[in-house]
Amino acid sequence: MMNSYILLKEDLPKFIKELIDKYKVFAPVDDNDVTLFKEIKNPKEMNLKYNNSKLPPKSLLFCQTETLFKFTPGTKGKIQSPGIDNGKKAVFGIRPCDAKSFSIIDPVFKEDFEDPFYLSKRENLLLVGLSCTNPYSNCFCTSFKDSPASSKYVDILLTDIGNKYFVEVNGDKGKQIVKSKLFKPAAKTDEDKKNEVEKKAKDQIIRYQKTDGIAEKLDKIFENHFWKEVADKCLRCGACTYLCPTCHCFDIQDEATMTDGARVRIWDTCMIPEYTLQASGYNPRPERMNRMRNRVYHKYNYYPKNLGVIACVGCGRCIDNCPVNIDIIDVVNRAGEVKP
Amino acid sequence: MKENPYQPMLAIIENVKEEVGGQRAIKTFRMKFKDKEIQKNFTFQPGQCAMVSLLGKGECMFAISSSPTKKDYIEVSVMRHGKVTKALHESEIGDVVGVRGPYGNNFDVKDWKGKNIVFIGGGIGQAPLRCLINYILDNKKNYGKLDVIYGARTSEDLCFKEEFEELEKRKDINVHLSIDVKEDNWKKYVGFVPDNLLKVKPSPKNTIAVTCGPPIMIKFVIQNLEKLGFNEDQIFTTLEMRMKCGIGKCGRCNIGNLYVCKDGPVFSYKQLKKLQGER
Amino acid sequence: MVDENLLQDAVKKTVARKDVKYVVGYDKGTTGFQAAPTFAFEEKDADKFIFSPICVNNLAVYPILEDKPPLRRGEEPDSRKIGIVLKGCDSRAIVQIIQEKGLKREDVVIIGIPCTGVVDPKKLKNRFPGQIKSLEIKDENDNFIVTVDGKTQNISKDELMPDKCKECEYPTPIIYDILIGKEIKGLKKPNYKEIEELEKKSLDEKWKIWEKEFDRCIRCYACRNACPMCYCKECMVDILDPQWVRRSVNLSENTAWNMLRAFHLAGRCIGCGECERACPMDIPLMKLNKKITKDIQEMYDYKAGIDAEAKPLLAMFKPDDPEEFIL
Amino acid sequence: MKEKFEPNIIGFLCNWCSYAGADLAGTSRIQYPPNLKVIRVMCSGRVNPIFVINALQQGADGVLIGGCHPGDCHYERGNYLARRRMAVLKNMLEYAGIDPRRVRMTWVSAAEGNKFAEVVTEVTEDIKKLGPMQHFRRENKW
Repeated sequence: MMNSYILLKEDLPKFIKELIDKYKVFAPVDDNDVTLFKEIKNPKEMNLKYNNSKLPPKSLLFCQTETLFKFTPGTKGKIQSPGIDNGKKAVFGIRPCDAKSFSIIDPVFKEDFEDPFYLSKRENLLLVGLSCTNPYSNCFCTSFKDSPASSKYVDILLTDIGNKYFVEVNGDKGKQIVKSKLFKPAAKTDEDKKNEVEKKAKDQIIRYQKTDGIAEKLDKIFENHFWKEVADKCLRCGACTYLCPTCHCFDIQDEATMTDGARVRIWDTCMIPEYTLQASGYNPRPERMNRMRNRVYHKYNYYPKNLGVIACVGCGRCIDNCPVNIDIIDVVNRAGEVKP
Repeated sequence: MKENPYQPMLAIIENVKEEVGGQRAIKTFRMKFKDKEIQKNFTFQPGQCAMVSLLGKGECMFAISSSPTKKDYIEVSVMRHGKVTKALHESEIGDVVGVRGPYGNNFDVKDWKGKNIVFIGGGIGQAPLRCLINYILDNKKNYGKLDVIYGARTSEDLCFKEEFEELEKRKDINVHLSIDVKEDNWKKYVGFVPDNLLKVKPSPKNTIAVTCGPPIMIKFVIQNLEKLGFNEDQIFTTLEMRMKCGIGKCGRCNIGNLYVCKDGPVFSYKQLKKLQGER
Repeated sequence: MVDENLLQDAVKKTVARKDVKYVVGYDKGTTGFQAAPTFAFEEKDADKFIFSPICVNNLAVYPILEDKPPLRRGEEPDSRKIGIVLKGCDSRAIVQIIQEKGLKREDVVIIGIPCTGVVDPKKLKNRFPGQIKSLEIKDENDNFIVTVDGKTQNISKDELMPDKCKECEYPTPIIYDILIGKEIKGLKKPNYKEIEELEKKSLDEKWKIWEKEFDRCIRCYACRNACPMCYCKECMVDILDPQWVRRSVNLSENTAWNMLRAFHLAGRCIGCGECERACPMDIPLMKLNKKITKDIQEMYDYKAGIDAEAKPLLAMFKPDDPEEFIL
Repeated sequence: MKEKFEPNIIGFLCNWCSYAGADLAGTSRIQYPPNLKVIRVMCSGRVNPIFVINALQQGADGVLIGGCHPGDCHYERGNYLARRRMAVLKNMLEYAGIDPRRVRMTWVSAAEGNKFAEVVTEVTEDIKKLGPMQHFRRENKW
């Protein structure tokens, strides 16, 4: 109970203003009824009536297009390293599942070769979470023993309990924020109200993905015809990978004019053939079945083997946006029951 | 600024040797880092790869084909295929390219001390083997009998022709070259590399077999090696996947849960058997 | 209403034919908001086939999308036909592909469905945002009967239908082998009101609108991959040497991509709306395509996907084509 | 004095007629503004809209496509097809908010040196009035 506070709803704009003075604040903004995390200059631009943003806040850390270094093209060979953006940033309104996705893709950018672009942004990003009070049609974060109101992966978490927010602090970054006088210590009744809101939200999630022992089950059915059946209807459109908070694949391309140029890192999708097509024309993953199977295995088999965690947070974006209704909950549940 | 793993170091092309002309042209590029300091402490093991960048065109991962014992340069042998390799083939001596690495694991030369070694190469697959052969020849006393089985489609397509002539003169290594299709002034073996392997019949006792080449050749070579009695710990190969970052982050070069650029490119056949995933 | 037993019998009959590989149709999907394409390789698979207002996908994309692995030496390509369940608007895609020699008429067996309007999944989801156990939608002349977790309610069609259904000229498929139910006359006319309003705006206003839309594009190319007419072996944006459109995501490349995609559908887009439905960023792509459809109707009196023998729009000309813009 | 804006116009001239017309304008010393940068194509039908949009991206303020008069095309139909393409492209550009006067098309035969000069002058004046093309030009500042 020691690190929980209360923030009155009408104090929220003041709190956001305080953040804006110290940080570059990103918050959910309505852009032709598509919610995206955008920089805001004043609290009025925010729109808090959203289930979750279309594009995950991962785009604040692992930008869709990022300059790796600049150069003068051709064979004279002049390279300038880029400035690393260590500006202080804060994201308001991040959902617990998206915050968890950061902790899942952190090791990819930290192991062996440290990726300065991602890591500098990660250290300088303050996560102000907002609990989900009414989960969306395809949310299933409870399948991973998480809760729509868990403060495990954010610096501070706000939960809407009527006319005020119940604030939980997690880690010392959060402690700095809560020093401001807008926050008053929370009472016991506030905490019960929060648990009640949390329970209500949890009960609304009825979709469930059976993931216990999924890695071992998948080991046995790699060659199974099941994957052909699942992938037959896939349009290889790639929307699922572009919207997934735990997808970290990227492409590296050179862009140049006659006088200057840069090597740029861009999001990539494993669902298109060009992803693994070799210059000789050989493609180890020629068919949609190979690619679909690789996407599911990467998240539910290879990631657990390499980094010990399932690379899915149950945000449901891939289910919402798949034009042919390939439902990852259904695919994984059915994969679990396939007889090898 | 934290060290940027994607940024290459500048290197000058010192020498361009044309190995094979024609449609499937292959050239060997000798490169020296502009900065002496970097060149001095650029140490690598045989079998490791380096990312070579043509600024404005892109970058590709190549096996370093010169031996680590040659300290003051590195060489890569490149077949002309796509945008970057075409630009590389058009570059001349004195041009500046970017090099970063070394990446990937390496042939386990320490573990193979005291063993006989059979090198089975096909086409451009000979590049990583050349690095390994030269390294082992420079430490010949630690190793036993050496056999080189190398083939290509035509005699014109054979790489490192001059070096093979030297090797044929040496006593401590036997070389078995082959070409796929009969040619009049070709006295040596005619046929595919896996069949040449059966003809040479190396004994599996205390021997390591290393094979690199097109996937179809590796498949049949491994089958024939097993016929000759080699077990799965004695067979090593390198695998080829499309690579972009070279440091295990961009996610595309995975076979099963292993990344070829980080956990490979050298794999033992034992590993390959356990690995699911498309090669 | 479409009789599903008739549909399932037709699918069974088609799959049983020796010269048919499989039949692709709709099954009820996992979320209830939208049907999922499904494949029947044998007769027993036909039981999952449904047709209800949630069957919004255009299945004409599958015959060409099918993976064709390289054949072993001496293996004959499997030239059996593919059965498809097609609504009126979807069938125009097959007609247009046949007109462009992308497919031959005898490659496909078409099970035609006279359609009385489908539901736009995005509108349905906004209407019922929470998690639901079950959802049933029936079609009853001009409104939908929606049963969500037991509670049924009537919703007028105009609220849930995608825009293309509000101006549907061809409810009955133009070509078909088997028709499920009776033909329905296409009485509605296309309305370009929205397009005309936009055309009247000033250049700067127009650019302000499109700049915002194109800026949101994340270049996932779902619009291209979901479109039945986009079946080029190598798309112009995948060409690396020379690289026309860079892969980085900014306003310049996004504008180039969206404009060139719309251009390459000139005289080919049949208005099935799959691009707009697949777009994760909800960019109004049909507003772009419909502008071109309107232009080519006015300038060349040409409509895509109606006549399989006609010559494609940009592959032919008339001496008296409009040329007032030429100096 | 405001530094005068000199537009940058790319001209795709068909090798048989417009390019020859431009050549004639040059040999008969006809004065016309130098803003046109010519790319010779074998036929106006060869001009792919991707060239036009790519040119506008890379810094062109205007694009001029020159072809043979209808009926004179060395390949019979190239100019007719180009006419349809450019009509559809221009309408789409206008719909997106880009002034259609930035993409122009003209029939110039090999004998019409004067017409070529007039067309280039007119196009250059128009685009000077329109100002630089900033809508979707590549920034190239990584």
